[in-house]
Amino acid sequence: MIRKEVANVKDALAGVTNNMTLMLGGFGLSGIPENAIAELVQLNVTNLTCISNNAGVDDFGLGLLLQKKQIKKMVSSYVGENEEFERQMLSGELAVELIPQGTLAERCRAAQAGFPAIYTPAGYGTEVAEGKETREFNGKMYVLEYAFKADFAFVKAWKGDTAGNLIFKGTARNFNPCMCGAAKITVAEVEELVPAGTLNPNEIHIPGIFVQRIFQGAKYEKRIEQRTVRQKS
Amino acid sequence: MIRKEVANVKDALAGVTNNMTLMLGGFGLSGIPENAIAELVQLNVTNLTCISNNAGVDDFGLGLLLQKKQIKKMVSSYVGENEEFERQMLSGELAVELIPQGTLAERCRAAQAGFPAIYTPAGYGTEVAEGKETREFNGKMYVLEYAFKADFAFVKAWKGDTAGNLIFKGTARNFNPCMCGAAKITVAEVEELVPAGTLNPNEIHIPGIFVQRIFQGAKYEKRIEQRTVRQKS
Amino acid sequence: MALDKIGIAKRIAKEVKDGYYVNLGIGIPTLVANYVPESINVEFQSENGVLGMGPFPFEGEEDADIINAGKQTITTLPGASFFDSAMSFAMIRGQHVQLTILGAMEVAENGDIANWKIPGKMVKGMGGAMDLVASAENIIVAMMHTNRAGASKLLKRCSLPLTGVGCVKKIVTNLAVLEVTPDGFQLLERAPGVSVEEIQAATEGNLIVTGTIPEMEL
Amino acid sequence: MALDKIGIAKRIAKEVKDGYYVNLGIGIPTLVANYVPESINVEFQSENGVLGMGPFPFEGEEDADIINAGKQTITTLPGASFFDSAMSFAMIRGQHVQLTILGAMEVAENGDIANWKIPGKMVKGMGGAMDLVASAENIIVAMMHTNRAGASKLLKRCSLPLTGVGCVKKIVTNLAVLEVTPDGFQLLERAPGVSVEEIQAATEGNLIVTGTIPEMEL
Repeated sequence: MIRKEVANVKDALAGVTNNMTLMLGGFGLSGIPENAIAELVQLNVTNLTCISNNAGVDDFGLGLLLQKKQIKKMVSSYVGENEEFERQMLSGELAVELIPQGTLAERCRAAQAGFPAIYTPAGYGTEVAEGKETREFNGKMYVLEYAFKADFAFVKAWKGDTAGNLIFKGTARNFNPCMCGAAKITVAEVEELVPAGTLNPNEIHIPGIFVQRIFQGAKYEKRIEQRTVRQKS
Repeated sequence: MIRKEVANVKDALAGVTNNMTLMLGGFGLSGIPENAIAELVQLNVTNLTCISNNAGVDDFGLGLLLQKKQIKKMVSSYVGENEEFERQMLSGELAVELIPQGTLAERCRAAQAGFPAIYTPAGYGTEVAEGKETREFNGKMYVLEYAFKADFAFVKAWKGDTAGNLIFKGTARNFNPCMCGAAKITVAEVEELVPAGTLNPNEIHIPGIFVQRIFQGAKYEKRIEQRTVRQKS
Repeated sequence: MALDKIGIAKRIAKEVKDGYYVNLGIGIPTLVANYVPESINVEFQSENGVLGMGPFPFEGEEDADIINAGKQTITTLPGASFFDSAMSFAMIRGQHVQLTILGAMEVAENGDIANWKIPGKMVKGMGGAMDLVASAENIIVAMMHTNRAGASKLLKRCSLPLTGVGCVKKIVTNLAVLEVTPDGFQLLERAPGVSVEEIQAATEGNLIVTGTIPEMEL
Repeated sequence: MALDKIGIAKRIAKEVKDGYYVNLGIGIPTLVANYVPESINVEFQSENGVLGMGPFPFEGEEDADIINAGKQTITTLPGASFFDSAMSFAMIRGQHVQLTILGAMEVAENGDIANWKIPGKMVKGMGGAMDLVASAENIIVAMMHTNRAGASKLLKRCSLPLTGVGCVKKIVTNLAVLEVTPDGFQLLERAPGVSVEEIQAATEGNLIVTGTIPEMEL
């Protein structure tokens, strides 16, 4: 068995430097690699290109890096209600490549699975397709989109084992599996790290071969963006 | 909840006719849709095009349809030790399109996921790529391969629920998940059919949206091709 | 009288057919789930990775790991499943989701839609909307007929950056139900008490009125 | 003395490094697993959908649902996982598997390999071999130096339909260890007691002999 566990978040992020391209899992604040993000703030690396569906909120998630101006460019599908993100984008301080959410997922998967590029219908006829190659198949138009190239991928899982196998929970799964193995080094943080052999091989979402380093994360805040509830009648 | 269960294999195969293109899951004899294959023999439909990694063995799996000359064309990656398959192919009775295993899997996934075609390096420079479009990306050559178009996909899972959700077991998973939703109608047979709500939503391999009909299979033989064992010392 | 948001949601709920998998956008579309009759079996997909969405959780039972694409805490119903973003968009791109309901800033008479950006002013991002409109076979737009300044949102051509081209099939607004046809917006139904003239006045694109236009039934 | 199949497997086992994920083809390559030292951590991938393969099961514990790509019943080790065919080839195509060991009918001095078809006579199919050789960064061929008729399998050009072009890096036969270089087959090691002349006589392709060629250590 090939062991992937590292002692802590510091060891997990060894080698991260300025100017790198990073992938970060999560949708909104759900399933984001909280420990890795906190460490990126600590390391104070700058000029980063971040591939992540969102950029957190003003004071959490990738928003923390935006506030410190550590990010040069975001590749995302959604800005939403993140005011600092929108402000930096409109002022031109931050380069932003907005792409369709499914394209984002599949450009990650292409990198993971060794595909150089994919044809997707998303964005055809819009400014997203400007300057890109397009092509007709069976009477429908598609846009050629390339696999991402990234230095590190930071993902967050629910459970993981020392062989790097991962299991995600609920919709905190989102982009995390697609990013595993899609960068030169994939770092997984988990809520519970167990010995190899503990997880059922049939229930593993991402095999350890896609993960280079794994560690037990600490103090998960797991903030909720929109707390919607109903009353018991 | 959208209900997918049908009473039996007859109802599950309603609409299958001569000249259709069928996808069938399984690797060797592991994870093959035994009940659907038996019913195809019963129905005596002919002139079939079958997309399946293998064609069973002489007297089991798709070999049963080969013996009855129900198959016009096989799209597979491996003939192996199936003598009747090899005989019909070499004599020209059977049209055969042999393609790389990973290409087979991904042409299924392309159909499932709405991609018209993919670029894969497999087969470049070989007769598999003859007449096909090729293209260089980052100094490496790729072959353009198209998504399959099939009428029915027959897959076999371990457990399933009435909403069509599927869980596979061990290496009997193989091509089955990739074929779900890759044909106009996907028929899943399962060893154990349970009420919706029984399976953990986090452990489902294929969501029911990719399955149109599901039924509890009967009398699984699950034949072993190469029984290899070691002695207890 | 023009409909409110709930009225629009109620009218759209009637478009949902038995056996449909449905993706609901943020805003008015999310409300549609509340008005689908119980006699109809549907499942709601949210592109962040869940099929079989249920109602909001009871207070105290919220789970940060179980949300919808609007980042709202949700529950799941029997038969639900969770999956990753690649598989979620496989469902959408592969046309396994039968109906997409989403909001819009503008719709053009040729079916173009714009809903993600106002250059220099506002950028929300397209999220999953570009994938949804590029792939869905059946797209219904839920929106107000006019914007806050009173200008029509049903146009000859969209002025804002597009989300998708020629894709919208039907529009339900506070004033009317309209179908996108090769000749323009075919008026199908009026909101209760709203006249054809009022609808015409609020529609910049070509409005086609054929025969008597019935009132919506809600 | 020329090696037997076990000898070839033993020599190849020395090419397996700590931390490698390895895909083993059918035949001699499968035997390699038995000779990797316990001090080295490796995991074996089988393209039908398992990582972390273990030894054959004890008699009576075979499971038809747990096999390798050779259709043999197997077991799994702690840390193993099962996955579908698309993910399996994602591992291979995405170069996450560090080493591929497979058999061949012919290898050419430029690294071409043929191992799936003899036109008009025999067609086994390529299985996963074309994906493996098109993607793996490190490919070792395990085979006999000559075929049953005594003809060389290390050729100037392959005569059979190719499996992949210019992809083989190293060859271990019953006679020798060779590296594929721009100029041809560089002889690295001789089987114990086998002379350079014997190897030369059994090699049709360009054989490069530089200095003294050591005997293999097994």
